[in-house]
Amino acid sequence: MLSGLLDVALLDSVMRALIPILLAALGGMICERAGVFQISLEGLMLIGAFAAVAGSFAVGSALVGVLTAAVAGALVSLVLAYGTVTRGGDAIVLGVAINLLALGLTSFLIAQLFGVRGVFQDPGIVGLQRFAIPVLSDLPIVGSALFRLTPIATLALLLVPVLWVWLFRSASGTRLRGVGERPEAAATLGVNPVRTKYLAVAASGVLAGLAGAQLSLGNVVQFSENMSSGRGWIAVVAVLLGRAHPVGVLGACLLFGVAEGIGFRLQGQGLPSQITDALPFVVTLIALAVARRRFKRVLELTAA
Amino acid sequence: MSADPRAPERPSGNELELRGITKRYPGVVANDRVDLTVRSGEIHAIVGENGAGKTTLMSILYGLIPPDEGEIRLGGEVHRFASPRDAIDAGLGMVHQAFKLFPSLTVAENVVYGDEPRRRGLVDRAKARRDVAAIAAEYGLSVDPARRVEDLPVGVLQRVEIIKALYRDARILILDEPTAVLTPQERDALFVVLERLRERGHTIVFITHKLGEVLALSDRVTVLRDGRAVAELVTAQTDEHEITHHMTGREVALTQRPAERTPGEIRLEVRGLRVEQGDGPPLLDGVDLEVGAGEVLGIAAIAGNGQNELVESLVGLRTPDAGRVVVDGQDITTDTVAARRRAGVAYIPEDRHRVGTAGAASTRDNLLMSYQRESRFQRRRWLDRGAVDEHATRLIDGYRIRVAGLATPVGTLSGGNLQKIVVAREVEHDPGVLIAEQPTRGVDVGAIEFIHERLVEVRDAGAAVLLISAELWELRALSTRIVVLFEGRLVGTFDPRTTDEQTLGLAMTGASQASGAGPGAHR
Amino acid sequence: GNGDDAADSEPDDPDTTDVETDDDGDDDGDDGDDESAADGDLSFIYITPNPIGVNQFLELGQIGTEAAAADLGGTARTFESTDLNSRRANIEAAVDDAPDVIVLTTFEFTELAEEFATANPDQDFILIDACPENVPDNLHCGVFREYESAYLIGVMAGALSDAGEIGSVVALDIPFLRRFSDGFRMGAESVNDAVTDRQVFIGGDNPFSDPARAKEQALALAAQGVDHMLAAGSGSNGGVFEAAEEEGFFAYGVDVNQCPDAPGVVVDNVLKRVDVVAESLIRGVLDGTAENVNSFGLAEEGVGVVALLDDVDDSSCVIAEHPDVIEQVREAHDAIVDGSLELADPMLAG
Amino acid sequence: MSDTATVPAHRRLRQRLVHGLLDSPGATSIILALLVGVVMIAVTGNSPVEAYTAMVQGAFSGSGLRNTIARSLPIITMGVALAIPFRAGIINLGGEGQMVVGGLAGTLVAIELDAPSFLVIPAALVTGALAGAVWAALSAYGQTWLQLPILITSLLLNYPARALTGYLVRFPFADPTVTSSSTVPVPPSGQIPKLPLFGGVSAFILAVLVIVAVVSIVNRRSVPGYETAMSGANSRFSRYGGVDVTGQTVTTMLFSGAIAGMTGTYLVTGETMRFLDGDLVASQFAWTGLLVTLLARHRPWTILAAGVFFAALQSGGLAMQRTTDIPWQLSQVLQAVVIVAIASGFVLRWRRDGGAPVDATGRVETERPTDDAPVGEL
Ligand SMILES: Nc1ncnc2c1ncn2[C@@H]1O[C@H](COP(=O)(O)OP(=O)(O)OP(=O)(O)O)[C@@H](O)[C@H]1O
Ligand SMILES: Nc1ncnc2c1ncn2[C@@H]1O[C@H](COP(=O)(O)OP(=O)(O)OP(=O)(O)O)[C@@H](O)[C@H]1O
Ligand SMILES: [Mg+2]
Ligand SMILES: [Mg+2]
Repeated sequence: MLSGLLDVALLDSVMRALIPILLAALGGMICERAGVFQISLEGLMLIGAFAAVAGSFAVGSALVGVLTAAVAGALVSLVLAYGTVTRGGDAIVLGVAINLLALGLTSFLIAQLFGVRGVFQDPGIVGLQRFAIPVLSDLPIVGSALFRLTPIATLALLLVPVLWVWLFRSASGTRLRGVGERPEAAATLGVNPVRTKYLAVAASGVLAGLAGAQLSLGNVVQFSENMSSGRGWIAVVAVLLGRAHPVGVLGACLLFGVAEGIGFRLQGQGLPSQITDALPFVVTLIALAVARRRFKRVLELTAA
Repeated sequence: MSADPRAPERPSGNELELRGITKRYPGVVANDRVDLTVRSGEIHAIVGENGAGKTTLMSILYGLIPPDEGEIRLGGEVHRFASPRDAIDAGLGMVHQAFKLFPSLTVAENVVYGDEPRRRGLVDRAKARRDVAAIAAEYGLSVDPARRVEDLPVGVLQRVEIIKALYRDARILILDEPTAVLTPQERDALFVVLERLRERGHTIVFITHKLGEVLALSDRVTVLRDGRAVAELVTAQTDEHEITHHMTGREVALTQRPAERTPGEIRLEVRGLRVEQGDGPPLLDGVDLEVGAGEVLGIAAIAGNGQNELVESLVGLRTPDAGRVVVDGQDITTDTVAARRRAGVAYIPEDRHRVGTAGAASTRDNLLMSYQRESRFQRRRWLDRGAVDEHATRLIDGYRIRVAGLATPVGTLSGGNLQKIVVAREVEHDPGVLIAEQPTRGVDVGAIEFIHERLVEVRDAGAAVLLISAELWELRALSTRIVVLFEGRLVGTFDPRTTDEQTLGLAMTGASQASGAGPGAHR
Repeated sequence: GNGDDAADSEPDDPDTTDVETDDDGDDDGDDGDDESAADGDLSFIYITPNPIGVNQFLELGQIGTEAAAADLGGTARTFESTDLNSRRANIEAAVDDAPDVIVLTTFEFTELAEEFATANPDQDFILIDACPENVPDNLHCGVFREYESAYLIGVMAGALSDAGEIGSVVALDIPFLRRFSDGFRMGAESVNDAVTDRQVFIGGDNPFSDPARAKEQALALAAQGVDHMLAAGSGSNGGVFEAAEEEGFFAYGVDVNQCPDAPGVVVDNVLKRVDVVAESLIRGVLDGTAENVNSFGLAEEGVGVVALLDDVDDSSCVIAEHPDVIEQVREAHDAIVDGSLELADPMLAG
Repeated sequence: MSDTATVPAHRRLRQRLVHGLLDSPGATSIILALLVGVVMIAVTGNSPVEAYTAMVQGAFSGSGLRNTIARSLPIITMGVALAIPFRAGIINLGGEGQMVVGGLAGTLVAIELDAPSFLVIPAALVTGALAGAVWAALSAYGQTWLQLPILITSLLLNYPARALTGYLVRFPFADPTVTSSSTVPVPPSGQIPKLPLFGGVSAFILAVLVIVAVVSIVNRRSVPGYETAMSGANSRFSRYGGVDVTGQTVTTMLFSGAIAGMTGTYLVTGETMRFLDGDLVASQFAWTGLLVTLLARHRPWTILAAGVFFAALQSGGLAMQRTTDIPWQLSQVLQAVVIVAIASGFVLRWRRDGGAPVDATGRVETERPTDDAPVGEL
């Protein structure tokens, strides 16, 4: 039984499940730290996935695809920034609206731009190459999973320590946290909360866009309608579960990735798919209950 | 910036001038052509009733809100502050009435926020700590730069605010009601610091409601009333009566009013109350209290010595780990808030913004809270709007609450008016036990007088009143007895008529266990 | 549905001819046009239960309806439903329009088809892929025996698998899709009784359009040794094919010929000729020859495999390189068609 | 300040509808959305005028009006369901899970209970409500017992809800004769009848109107209504005033789940007649309901108006696709634009009014208190 679960590909599979969620969740984390509840990761990821394929197909370069995804994610995220920061609108309403917008817009555009419906798959779409780090990638078990990755995946993993240091040790990171905690206090010290929040939201748009690019140019090389398939929501949960700390977020995403990877394999062992489908969510709920840390911040956030 | 903030030789004369400052809000003129002149190197007090426009004026000065009209001059030059950044650059520093600190950051991080020393692209935290420690040492502001702000008492927070301003080379320091939340010891320490700042050539503008402080500390005073500057006085040539008269247009007398009668039967009884905290020592440890009808029991304590836990245990916002609370012979230790209120407990909480009111809700709704389940506000189990409105109108009139209408959200009211809403609502319950926590914090003299009168009325109607206040004069003025809480234990009982503030203050620090009747004595 | 109904549709000459011509790969049905051009201005409305999106099956229905319109000289329109509410709205709108035939697809329309057909006796309806228990006279169902075709590709997998390990990546665990995955297993077992079969389901928020998740499932199966894999997940199939390309196993597609999507790794496909069936049913309804219940299997050429098409060599399918296996497949096909091999509907087996 | 309490009821209602629909956010956002739509329609090579005409006609004329109404019913009930805890400051993202669990439970009663319609239908709706409430209770007690935020648990519980119902209709309660995971059809005795209104609207519309009216009156006139508003404005204040905030959390969630569960039951017994795995989820009614309630700031009659509006956009979008060939996704985009515009526009209106709008009993819209932090606190 166990042998069926823990094959060599499991780690690879966990990594692939992990990367898009992690990237989006890190973006969500930056927003959360800046005091903007980011619930539109799902939509931004979808936009990113679409833009990546469109850019890559149009120019024939994966890099262009990735850049297009980042820019598109940032642009669409500005809707949230404008609505919440400038207009004082409700972040949840705007986030849900962006998700809807992304779904409608990508489905609309795939037909208008490529004349296909549902799936756009074409040899002209250049996918991301996985590049191997010499020596390290030859390590047994972890070699391929950790050191033979797409550039985006490598970036995602590097971002965890980088954001950790940035958030807690750099001036701009500390300012960002201050703005999230007490924007009026930041304002009295000459740090512009509006500008900071815009940057944070745009950063989440970039990261969620990259998450989408990883999905559509890395995990697979094609776009299919609604292909983010709830991963953005998982990222939202990961931000809350990981308490907006880079390491916590990584942990939450890993929990999810592992539960999903094992879930896939449990199906192979004959467990009904309905049960394995729910597994990552049930595991998360259990983790929440077991950890039972203070979720005061979150409770405050949800209290109107 | 056009003006160099650090001109080597400052001309003695007018450091700061505000001319014709006007700020209108819907329905009120918060500042009405206000002129203010502050001389270089002086301590300038600004006084006025709640809502007179003091905070508004200072916020304009600090670039937080734009004035509708008027101009700001520093050393003769006209400045236009689009943001606090401009004001900071021009040499201003402000300690806000509500502190502007980041709870999760350390003292050092709070101080350098926005102007961080850097090393290899990151914040140079060691240098930040050194800088903070240096300023602290220079001005006698003792703080630990590495502590997280959320763990610090208010007195220290205020020092952090002052260090923040000094770190930015503030030449003019504005303090908005800096003493409202301080214990007498903390206040005295603050005054030492302010004197020292003046000695070193800083100019200080400070707002207060406590005229004693004005007389003790300031060089000159500006009085605001209804948004207008009505007087500019030289402290040495004036007195409390004159200032009060300018503020209110009438005479106000804050007199002692301890009960004449001996207390009646016991209405509130507390036995062996104990509240644990995680690993640390208990927050409350075997507290026994008895308060009789017609008695005001004062509780003196430095913030964080268990008075919050005591009050929360009494009113039902916390379940004690051991002990009993009895009201009129009825054990209410585990009762809900609602049940305690039915048993006759009323409560004026210290935090009127976060606990005592809902800012976004209407005046009507705020005044209804805790009455809503009473039958007189219901008709066939629905809320009786007529009765609700009648109740609100009666309280607004009876307590002279200045509010535009029943539907006005209370979040826009001034501190004094907001406090009146809380007091009105609680006193109107005709309580058997009234717990009044810092009932006059941050309110003007007129309102203080008014609130004191209400408390005395409640007492004389036969209620047991528990008064928690950082103002020792207030405790002495109203209490029948005063008990001192230190580190969760009662360490002494005092007779206010025979005890001076010095003795009380000492007992609060845990120093004097011997004075008074000693621990555990209640009558 | 069963074989009897299928036999009934056989005399329907024009249709079967058409099916054959298409199968033969003749480019245009221009000649057919003139033969059957009837009333001139015909109109058809095709209604899907869900957004067509990634669903090639639903798209084929549209193609078939449009082809019928083109052939018979009329117009075809498609009403795409988005959710449960819009299905009724679309049928109502269609009935208001009173076209010559309303074509509905899939199980979601079972109850609605019965309700509206009964309420509108003068309106002709076609329901593809499902059938209510009581079929009104003006409702004509077309159901498929996909498992017959799945059985044939199973034969290929059984014959070609070196590891003796086959599997299916299926969008969802629903009885309908068991016709594919279980048919595939039955076929493989018929040539190699030691073969092991694993079936996994894509699931998640978006099972028919989540290629990344499908790819994960496929890689997980591959890691367990599966070297021949059926991809029954519509828009998700691309993920399985990518996995096959990366890991070097073989895959099988569904609905249409998906070999060109991933040349060299897709062996063959469960061809489900919804377009052909839709078109032939429309013709049958118009000339009054259609039965109420019609079942399409290998015999009726409603389902098939690329291996047995004449142009298999141009199909990009791997099976073209294995004429011996094609022979095996042909034998199985013939046995099924002539009734000597009886396959049970896996869906009914649970 | 005008005292709204003296205004007659019908005028208050009209004011509220006017506020909800015609005030600046509504008007400006619709115009904005229409402009975005013009661009998109032009991209498809169609005429915007024709497309919009088709949309309006499709939404309101002939059978379109009935479709719009039918579509609005679940949006409105889901909106009201989520509005109940939202008023107390609790965001329930688990409407979907509560709807499917309730929907299946209710459907099973409608199928299995062998009794006359007048018994079966109420029994099914009540069972659906109970099951939805039980599902919501998981989140509610998760918060009150374990301090797990309802926002997270309710969202996460949607997935086990799908899995559970999916499993049940795939195996124990499956109709073995059909190709999908589905129950057998609901027999006529369990089907909610249609009324001869607008050409056949489900009788469930009566339940919807009753729910909206009752919730509205309870909100404005009852003690619990007052108490939830206060908790929404400041839950510490509420607790201090003697409100049982914990009990309120559970109660509002139970009602929320109950209405969601009832909606699920209606969607099967009044619309599809079978519980088909994934069908209720795909409808997205829970999410549309959430948007509507957030936009309407949890006011029931405004939810009703907004629900009809969104239903019209959706059914109009489908109609437009039928007559032109513009993809229905256009209406998805239009909805999103309307929402963004309204959500961003709120502050504009509030600033102009100089404060949050207050309704008849002085209830204030849930709005975060100003940053006027208390004296001496951080
Ligand atoms: N929330 C954020 N998300 C992403 N990047 C940010 C964020 N905030 C700041 N940055 C980046 O960090 C950089 C440094 O920010 P910071 O505000 O410290 O700029 P600065 O001009 O160097 O400050 P100073 O003038 O005080 O030295 C910015 O240029 C910006 O690109
Ligand atoms: N943002 C605002 N919107 C509307 N009215 C305001 C606003 N800020 C202040 N006011 C009003 O302006 C007047 C002056 O307020 P301000 O806070 O300056 O008084 P203050 O003298 O500082 O009072 P206190 O002694 O209570 O601190 C008050 O009537 C207050 O209600
Ligand atoms: Mg003030
Ligand atoms: Mg004040």
